[in-house]
Amino acid sequence: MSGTPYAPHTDADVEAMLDVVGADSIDDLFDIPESVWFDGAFGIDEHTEREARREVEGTLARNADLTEFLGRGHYAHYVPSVVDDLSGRSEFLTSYTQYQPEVTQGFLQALFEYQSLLVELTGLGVANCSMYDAATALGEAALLAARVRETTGDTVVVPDGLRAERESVLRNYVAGADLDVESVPMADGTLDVPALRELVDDDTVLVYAESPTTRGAIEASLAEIADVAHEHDALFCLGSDPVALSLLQRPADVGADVVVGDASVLGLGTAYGMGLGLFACREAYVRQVPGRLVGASTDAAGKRAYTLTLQTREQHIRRERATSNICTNQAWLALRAAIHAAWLGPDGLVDLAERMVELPRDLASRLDAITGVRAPVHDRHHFREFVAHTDQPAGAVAEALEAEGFAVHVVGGHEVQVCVTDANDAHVEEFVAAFEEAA
Amino acid sequence: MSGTPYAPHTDADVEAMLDVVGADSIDDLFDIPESVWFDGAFGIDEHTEREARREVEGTLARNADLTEFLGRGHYAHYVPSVVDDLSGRSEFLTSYTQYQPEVTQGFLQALFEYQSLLVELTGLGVANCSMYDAATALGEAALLAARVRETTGDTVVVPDGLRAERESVLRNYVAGADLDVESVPMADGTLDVPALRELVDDDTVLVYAESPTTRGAIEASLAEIADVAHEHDALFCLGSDPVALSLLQRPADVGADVVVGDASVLGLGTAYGMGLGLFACREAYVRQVPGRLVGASTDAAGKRAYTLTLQTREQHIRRERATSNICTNQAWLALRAAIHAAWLGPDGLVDLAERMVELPRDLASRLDAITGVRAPVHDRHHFREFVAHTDQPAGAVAEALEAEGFAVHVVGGHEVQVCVTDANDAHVEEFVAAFEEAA
Amino acid sequence: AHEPLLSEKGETTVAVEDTPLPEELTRDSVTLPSPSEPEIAEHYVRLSQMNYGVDTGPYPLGSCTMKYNPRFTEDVAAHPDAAVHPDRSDESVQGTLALLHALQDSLARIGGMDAVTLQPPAGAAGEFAGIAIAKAYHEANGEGQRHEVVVPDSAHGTNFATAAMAGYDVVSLPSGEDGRVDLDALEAAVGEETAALMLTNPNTLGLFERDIEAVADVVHDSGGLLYYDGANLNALLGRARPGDMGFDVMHFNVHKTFATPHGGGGPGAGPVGVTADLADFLPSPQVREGEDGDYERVTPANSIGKVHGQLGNWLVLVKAYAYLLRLGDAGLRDASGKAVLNANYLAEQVPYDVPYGPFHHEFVASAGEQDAADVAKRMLDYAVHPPTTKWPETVEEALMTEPTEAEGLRGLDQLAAAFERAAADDDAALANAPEKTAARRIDQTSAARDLRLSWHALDDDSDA
Amino acid sequence: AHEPLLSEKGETTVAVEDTPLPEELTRDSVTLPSPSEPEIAEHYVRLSQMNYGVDTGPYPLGSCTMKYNPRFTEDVAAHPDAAVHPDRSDESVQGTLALLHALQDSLARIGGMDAVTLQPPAGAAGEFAGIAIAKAYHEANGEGQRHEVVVPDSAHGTNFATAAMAGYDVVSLPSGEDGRVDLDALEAAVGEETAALMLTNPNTLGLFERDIEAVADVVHDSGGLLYYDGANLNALLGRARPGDMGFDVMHFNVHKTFATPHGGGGPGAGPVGVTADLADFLPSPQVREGEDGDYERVTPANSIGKVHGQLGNWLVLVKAYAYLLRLGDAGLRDASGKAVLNANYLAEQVPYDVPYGPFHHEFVASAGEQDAADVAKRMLDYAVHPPTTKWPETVEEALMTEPTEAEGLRGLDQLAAAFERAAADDDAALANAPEKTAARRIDQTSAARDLRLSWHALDDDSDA
Repeated sequence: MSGTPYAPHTDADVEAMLDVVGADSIDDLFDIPESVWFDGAFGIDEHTEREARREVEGTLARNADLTEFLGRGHYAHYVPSVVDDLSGRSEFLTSYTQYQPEVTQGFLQALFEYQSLLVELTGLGVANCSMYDAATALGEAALLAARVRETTGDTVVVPDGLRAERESVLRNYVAGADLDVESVPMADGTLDVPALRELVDDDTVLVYAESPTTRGAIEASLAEIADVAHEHDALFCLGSDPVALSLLQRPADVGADVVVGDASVLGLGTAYGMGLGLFACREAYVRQVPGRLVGASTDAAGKRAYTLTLQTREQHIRRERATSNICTNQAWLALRAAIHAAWLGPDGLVDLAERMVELPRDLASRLDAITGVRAPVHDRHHFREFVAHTDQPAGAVAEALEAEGFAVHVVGGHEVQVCVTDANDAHVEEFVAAFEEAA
Repeated sequence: MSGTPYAPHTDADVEAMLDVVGADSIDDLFDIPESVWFDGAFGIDEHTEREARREVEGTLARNADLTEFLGRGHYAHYVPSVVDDLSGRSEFLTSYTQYQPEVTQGFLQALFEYQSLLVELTGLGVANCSMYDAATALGEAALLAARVRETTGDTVVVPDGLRAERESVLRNYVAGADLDVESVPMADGTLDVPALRELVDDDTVLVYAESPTTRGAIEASLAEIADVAHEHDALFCLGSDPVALSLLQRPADVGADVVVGDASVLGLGTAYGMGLGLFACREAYVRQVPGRLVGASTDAAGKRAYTLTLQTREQHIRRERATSNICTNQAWLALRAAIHAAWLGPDGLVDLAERMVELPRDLASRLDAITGVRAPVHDRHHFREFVAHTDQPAGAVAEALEAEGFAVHVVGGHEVQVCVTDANDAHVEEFVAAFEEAA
Repeated sequence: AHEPLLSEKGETTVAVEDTPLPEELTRDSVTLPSPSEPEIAEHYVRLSQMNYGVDTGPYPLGSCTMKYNPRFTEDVAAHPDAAVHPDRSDESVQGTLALLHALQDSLARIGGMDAVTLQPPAGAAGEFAGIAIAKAYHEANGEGQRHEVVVPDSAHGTNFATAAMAGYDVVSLPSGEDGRVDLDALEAAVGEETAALMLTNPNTLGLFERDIEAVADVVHDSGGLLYYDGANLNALLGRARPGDMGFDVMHFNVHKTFATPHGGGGPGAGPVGVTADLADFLPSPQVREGEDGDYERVTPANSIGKVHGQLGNWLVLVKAYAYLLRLGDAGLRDASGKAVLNANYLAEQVPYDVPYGPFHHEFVASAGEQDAADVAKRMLDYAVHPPTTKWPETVEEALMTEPTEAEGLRGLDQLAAAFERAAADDDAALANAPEKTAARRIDQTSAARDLRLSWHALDDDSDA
Repeated sequence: AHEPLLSEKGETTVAVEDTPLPEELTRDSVTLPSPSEPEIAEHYVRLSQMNYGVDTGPYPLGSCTMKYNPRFTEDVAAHPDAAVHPDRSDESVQGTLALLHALQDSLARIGGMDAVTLQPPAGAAGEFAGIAIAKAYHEANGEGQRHEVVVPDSAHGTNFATAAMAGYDVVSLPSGEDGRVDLDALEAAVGEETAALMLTNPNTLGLFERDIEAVADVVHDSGGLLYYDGANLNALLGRARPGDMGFDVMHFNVHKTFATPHGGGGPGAGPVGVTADLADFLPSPQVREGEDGDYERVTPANSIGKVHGQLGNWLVLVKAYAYLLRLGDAGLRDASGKAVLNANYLAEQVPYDVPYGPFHHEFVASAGEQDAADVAKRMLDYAVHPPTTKWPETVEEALMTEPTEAEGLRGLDQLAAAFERAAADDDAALANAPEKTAARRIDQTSAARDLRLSWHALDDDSDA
């Protein structure tokens, strides 16, 4: 091999084509000044397909074989085989954004169905085709809030327990709009509502709360939080995910204006933090929504058809006045999430969500029975995960667990966080035994 | 779950349907006498998809993690990813035999291309859509020979080195036609031609030889063997495979009347002995061929179209006068083989075949350098594999190798057989080191 | 839609020279297509789009049981631990042997049999193995003179072909008025020369052989064996077992009953179950659980030897086993129930006469004055796959229809509509069908008369 | 072809009650489709058949680089060892970190940059990160007053949007007569308020900015930075590097240049490369090889923080890395060469005027009197995907065409034929197009005016 295996040209083809274009060589077609012509090498060796596979898989195999009890915003659920099989069909996987809707009805319909799923789960009128992940969706929510607010404001309020990574992304997103981010304290795992009331004022454009929180607690005061925000003409943005939303209070019912989160809990899993940014909001804001929207319409034959719509919000039309610079998003993951949700159905979704309450409850009580361990730390209902107090330093506990093949979070000097779902529940027995040793 | 997850019926659907058919329950639809009604249980527990996967994969994981240097008719080559991806498309994978060619042109064309590949490699005019494996293809070849022979005969001659399994299948296949199987001795790894000449007479209907042989030797006397057969009005059947045929003498050129073998060397691999029976023969015998044939034709619009043809040979038309009882064959594996061959192209096929001469040559010389080992045992050219003599008992050597993670064949008291292809050549260094220890 | 042959997209001739072998051992050249990977992907994606599969729509092929093929079984079969060589030691393939043993055992229980071989790679191969076992049994009992196999006239063609292939004379048994075995005809047909009666139950008309116990008695009294063709087992799962009906030998079609994909013509798998009397004759090897709990391959005492080079279509067996685990007892029974319900529901909607009943998982309608094959072609225009046609011959212009349990009300109604529309079409419309498919009606006569079986043989005037 | 919505195939309302939570924490009910797996398979297989992909045929979307996506990279990304949680310890994800480190390194060499972050999950996110880095750099240098970003009028819309999102005022730079940057206009546009010039090279007309070094000097002399939009990098691989041209920051679009599939709109990945001066400002974390040979995540000294919750689209990065290993230096260079050859060859066959040249991997033809969008719709009838249309606006009725290296002579000729036929069609034929597609021309106005963004909003009169 001395070229790309992914071009069909024979040597004779190349010669014939050069004849047609009137060039002596391919290099002749390049209009690059001598001074910037690159004569060096990258030093990347070519590999056969088998060699490339062996090389990459050999590299990946250096990852330790751990059973993860990790969560904090990135969750694994069992993904059924249909998801890989159907989303992997090359008509889906290799297609471009649906700028020619007449030949991309399939993907458009799937995205329309994905939007519909989120509309049902959030109770809000609009869901887009995706943002990159929960963090960037939150950033976009803050920018949306700043755009739709009648008067200017300069603050976004977030919970103190928010993942640092999300806060950092948020700060970068809102910097251009000259917004600042302030944190409101937590009280026993959920938002300290009196403190929130103190903090929020007329300069607040957005109040963000999560349920379940990063520490796995279910937030009981959502409606109250929304009221605080609304009293000051701020938007209320809720962070959650499609599995939790199948069971917990419907965002629209508690006054959420925007819902963000990571929908990759369906169809993907943790994937080293690769996400699927969920973004839904009230219909009133539809012309300020970032990202892509699929709408239903009709074709020239009067048949229902789908198309990207309100593209005038987008960068390729509106340029610097676009609602966001996003173009390529996570569409294929939205397809996967939609397939997974269809496979579960409403029964399956609710069942799964119920187990996500039961599993951590049961595991916490198992850990709590261990001498030197208290779990859960917070007197809250939990979803998928909880924080446990260990008399031993948490770092030492986590290290001992890792030596036994288990990964947990260290979230304080004497606090570890533990996540249990249908993806790791088969290992609970061994985990508890290892914990007993480690603690 | 209390039923199959693979039926779409809701409970309401079932009720409505029972109404339509006028039955009170599904059981009422069964016209089974009370005396044979089954009230017991199979005792098979139902599993969720995740549980079923864990259960089966957990069972499979009990297979030891060995690097196989095994061959003797079952070979692994690197199968490119396109094979899985394209053959796995459900329009191919889940379709039935092409009895409605108007909606199965895709599979028919793929099978036509598979036939064409084998016609090119064998030089014979006809190749069918597949038999089950090499063994059953040989059985069918013998029955074909008996059918096409002008005078009756009663003997099929096979090499003494033939795998016992293949001979057993052959005996079962020819028993109904009252044929017997006789073996001709081998001389230093290939057929003993003078002995063959002794053995073959006018009662011989078929002479079968292999190249490469079960011991990996390339047969140099194919034309002579064919002559012996033809002198007695017997057919000559050659056993080989598509990779070997890309390099070795073309069967038509050495007088082969039938070619059989296992084409699963392309697109599949060893798969615990699952095969893809290759079957090609001279065009003169086309109306006596077993199995399915795809032919080109035209449709009502004058366009080229493909269809199963000469179905009057087959069981569903001709019943007890059919050329074989085969109906379901290995069509999907033929598709996979065709994709793999297309991916390799003629260059890739010949290159691969050349490496299958070089790799065993090199490995044999490495083993030969070990004290107490002589390799190859036969003074022949080899393909993929060879036999090595070990001063230590072969069983002990194989056992020691298995303890080190390698599998080889024991083929004699002091003989092991070793196969090396592009699927295991990356492990040759460790293998030689282990062999040095073991021998 | 038309896709050129790979050869038409460009062939390359490679001279075979300067190889590591002496020239006399090698061929001169190879001429084959040499597409790049993008061209390969495009080629096969396009071909797939010109092919009807289970996911494309209803597939009511009678006697074929084209049910949904669960995707997870593909993933399981693709597991790296399933890719092993057949010559490994027993100790190093305990996983494979454990799975095979569990599948042998499950199938035995489903069929009501005492022992099962998984070796036959297809239903027809299962028949061949089963008849060979029967033959060996008779010979071992000094009854080698039994040279006849009796097969009902409505049976699958394979039954006849198998019996002939095994060296038997075939005796065709005429069906009774009611479409079932006529006991008097059976009495007349069997005797000292009878090796076996091959039977499907429910039979190809979907009818349960109500007199099955009497049939078994007649055959057994004559000294013959009763063979069960498993093609229609999807009708009975969990409600009746061949072993309980008196069958001595049976085969299973896992690509029908247990949802392994048919792959456009295979690979399937045709395990064979037998009663204890016949167990010693099973092919070699059987998988047995040893006293230490390990699994081992053993050769039955009077084994007929082998019907496949190794243990059959291993990966297909893995899929079948995964399916069994997924469904369990309740799922299997439910599958059967819904398959029968679907057939009965659909038959109610079909505008053609269904002369025989009560049927189970399939029914045979008669197209009457219409040509059944033409009706089928016309149904293609109505975007469904048609039923099996013109068989069994005991029904005039037969439309043998088996919706399976995988079809829901929507699909059944879609099928019914296609039947309705075809029934209302005139002969010209039928003769011209299909009109809306990628290929129009294909000329079978010219295909068979002017054989073109490879691209080497093409030099045609078709508008390719 | 029409496929009902899943909701139209049957919805179920599940009451949320008797849960393990107090009632006040739970919703009342959920109403969603509850299809069985066979219905799901059928639904999505049918939808896929109503979608054009790279394997379906030519896909010459200018600026999108829709090249073949090798299948083996999917298998690699599906490897179980790739499925890890982002909060694992560094020691337990050495494989992941090693791969990321190697990819950082390879991209740096390909771009001629000193350091690379893999975090941005798309090209636009890469732009945002790159501009944020530039901003942080200026602020660190006490030049926070620079509030303008200059963007050529022919640039991608994202460039404008990104600059605005980062809080910059956007200055649009008019193109010169020859379609390239006008140095005089540039001199006039830049100054003390200029933070950066964003440029694509070759630009959206496929033209190499011959004066790139002078451009860099002008920008650098003004104290600004030069940003390279990697959308067109497929034109230059191995023949020129942004770093060597004077660019300070750049992003890569792996779903364009490095063959990761576009997925109908993502996920992509938009790694960003910078020169040494800017390396300290890269997002957190970077992957570094420690002294013990182990890999670790570290935060650059003046890091801008994060632009994605974790390390971006990890699985996409795995695919890009596998692609790089497969091709190596020679393959990458060849890919570029053939992409450029293809564009030049195709342009020769196209019946429309191509006003600017010499172009590289893409060319922009002008449909002249015809409506470019209509021409595109008509090309759908000729069974190919059309080019990007009506952009850049510097070409009247632009047809921006990029065949990529993955198209062979057959595909190019097929495209040329489609162009020819559309060019010969009259306005009525164009306005009526497409006629042969699953959906006919779709009413955009009504879609936007009467918003129906979920099945809840449907109550339409369309013939669904």
